[in-house]
Amino acid sequence: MNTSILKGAFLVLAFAAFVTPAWAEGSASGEIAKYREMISDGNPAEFDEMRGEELWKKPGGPNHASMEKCDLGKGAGVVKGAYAELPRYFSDTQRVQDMESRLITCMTTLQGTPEKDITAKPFGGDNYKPEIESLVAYVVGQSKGVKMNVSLKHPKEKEAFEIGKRVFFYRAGPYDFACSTCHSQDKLRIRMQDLPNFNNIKDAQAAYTTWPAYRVSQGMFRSFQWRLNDCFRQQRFPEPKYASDVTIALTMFMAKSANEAVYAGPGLKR
Amino acid sequence: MGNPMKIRASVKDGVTEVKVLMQHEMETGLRKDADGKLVPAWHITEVKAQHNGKTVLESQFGTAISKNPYLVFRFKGGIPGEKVSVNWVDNKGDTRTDEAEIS
Amino acid sequence: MINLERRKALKTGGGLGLLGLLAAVGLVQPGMAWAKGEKSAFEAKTMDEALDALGVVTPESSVAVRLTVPEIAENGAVVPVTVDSSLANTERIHILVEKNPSVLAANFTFPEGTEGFVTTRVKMRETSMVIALVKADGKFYRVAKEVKVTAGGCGG
Amino acid sequence: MMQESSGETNMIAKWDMKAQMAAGVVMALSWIFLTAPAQAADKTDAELDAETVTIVKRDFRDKGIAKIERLNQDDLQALCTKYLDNPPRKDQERLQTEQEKAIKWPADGKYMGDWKAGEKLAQSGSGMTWSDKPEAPAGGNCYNCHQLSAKEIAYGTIGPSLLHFGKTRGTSEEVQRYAYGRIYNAKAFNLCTNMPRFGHIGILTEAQIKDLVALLLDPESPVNKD
Repeated sequence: MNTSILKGAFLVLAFAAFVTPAWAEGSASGEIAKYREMISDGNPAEFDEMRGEELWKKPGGPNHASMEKCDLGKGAGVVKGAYAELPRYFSDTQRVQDMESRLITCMTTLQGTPEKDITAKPFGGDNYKPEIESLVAYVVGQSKGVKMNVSLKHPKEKEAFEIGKRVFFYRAGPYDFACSTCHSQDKLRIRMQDLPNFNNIKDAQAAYTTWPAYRVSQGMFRSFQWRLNDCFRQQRFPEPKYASDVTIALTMFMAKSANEAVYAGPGLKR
Repeated sequence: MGNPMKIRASVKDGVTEVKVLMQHEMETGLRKDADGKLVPAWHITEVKAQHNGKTVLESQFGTAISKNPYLVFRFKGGIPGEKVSVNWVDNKGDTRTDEAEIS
Repeated sequence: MINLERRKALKTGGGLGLLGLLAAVGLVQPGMAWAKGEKSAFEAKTMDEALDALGVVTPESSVAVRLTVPEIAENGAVVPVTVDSSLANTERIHILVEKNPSVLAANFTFPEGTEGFVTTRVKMRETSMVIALVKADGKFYRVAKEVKVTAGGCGG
Repeated sequence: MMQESSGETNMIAKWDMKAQMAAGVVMALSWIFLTAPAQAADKTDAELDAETVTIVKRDFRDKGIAKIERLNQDDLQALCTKYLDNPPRKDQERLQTEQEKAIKWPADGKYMGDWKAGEKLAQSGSGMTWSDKPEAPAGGNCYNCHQLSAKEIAYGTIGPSLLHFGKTRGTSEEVQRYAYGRIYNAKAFNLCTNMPRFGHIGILTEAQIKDLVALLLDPESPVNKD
């Protein structure tokens, strides 16, 4: 907040001679809010949840094993509420894992699926729906209505948070962008789209608890890994590796900020 | 056979409201794929709904209905436990019927 | 009934096309002609063509028909549309998007006992008028509203 | 394109500074400082900084035109990151002067192109992402962050509104040169601004920047209409 306020003031001062802050006028944003309200019913992500539940329970992979013994942090087979506590430290892998990374652990250890088969093409496309995306939909759906409760008790969890925070402010690439370029001031928009300010707890909570989501513009369910991936694309960065530590750290930084808010995903986004 | 629908039907003050979410690509025939080739039109053409064997809605869709079509309609009557069924047909002749209990 | 509607339209000078004419003079079975008429309505590229194909003649406006659409759609792929008619004997609702490549989006027919109400979602290629045509007691009514389709940024 | 950073990335200073500023803003204490532990585990901030750089460089990969070299910060990026966009004045002035000296002014001394081409460019949000083709020219991305014309309602607010830019300031050569320079390299005017360095980095060509100057200043441009 602090710095961004100063920075905002600096920008406004620099241009004060001939401009007024555009967000002072809010009617268009109000109309967008109405639009979102109108499409909030009937979320096609439900189909992804259904498919994910089937995949979870069905024997799969070279081992013909189901995912039902997968430990998402609350014990083997416990799915309910698990997403609201992720990312977290797992002693068996000795690392902090987000949901996608943990699903990979289960798909490789329980089902025997090689990791590269999962991570080679982890996002949906034309007539292509990777299993991991549907599993994500199912697992997050099982935390709907559960309060976010991400812990930083383990030193590795704290470390992930601290690194995630640093990644968030890391300016690089041909456009000199960081995550913070768009997401550290209140009430900003890109074009017509509101940008959540991750330095503002209310914004951070609202954003984090409505992802993953069905994106109507793409007609597809999108995971949080996809959300980060596409942010980095538009940040003009190279591509973050799927479920890599940098993405987990950043997720930890954002997930922690959503604590106490009730998880409401999968969401429905424009 | 197409993918399952989600149907929710609830009765209030003697009127049953039915919300249907269908799974369908609804290709317009005007979109190009990544290789620049036109993706052929593929969309639902007809939707019918029945309650107690009586037709309560008939509808024809063009290509402008959004992917994974959503539909809400209301009819008089309906008692909790009774069934509402919805059927769609697409331009490739594929079809799907699902039903839901009125709550 | 349908036949009659078309005959009436023909008399008042509304363009019907060959099918409509054939139906009107009884050379084509009404049911069959209607089915083909539907198809040509969905193929209509302009409002006039669509109205012709649907057999609509100078629809009136009515306060009893409410069309709910967003003023601004954040994305043209999904634009929610609700048409709510409190006209007695509402038989049909048509939803049209003037600037779409094919203007007719959907037809809804309501048997006795079904309310003249429908919600659905349509695709819009660009900013355009969205039109609801309601047929009640054999007469057509029209309500239209503009929906602005905006260019997107990254989006949450 | 990017230079390897020569400055070390010690973020202690950065967070200390942020904390000081927070103390000065009575009602605006950031939640970060209320909830975050001062240190992670046994690691010092310097160690965490170093680890962050290691992880960032390890966990990204080339895709399309977006190569991992893009993650190497140049001096400006490193400084702005380190001080959360509020660097010490001395460093700021030094780097700002460097950026200003590097501005390549048009050889023909003309700053204004075609506002119609400029408007098209302003509307386009493409360019330099891994999904953009190398041969495709970049867009100006202007509407992503700025209001420009009264007609376009889908504009961003990350940057200030530029509506009536020319109407307010006129079209003197001084104003033209200022607008050209600001688009060419906004960092020559405000070191840690969010605005990309369109000319300096080679995102836009000289001709494209001239078109954007015309969009801002030409009396016929939608920017200067109501």
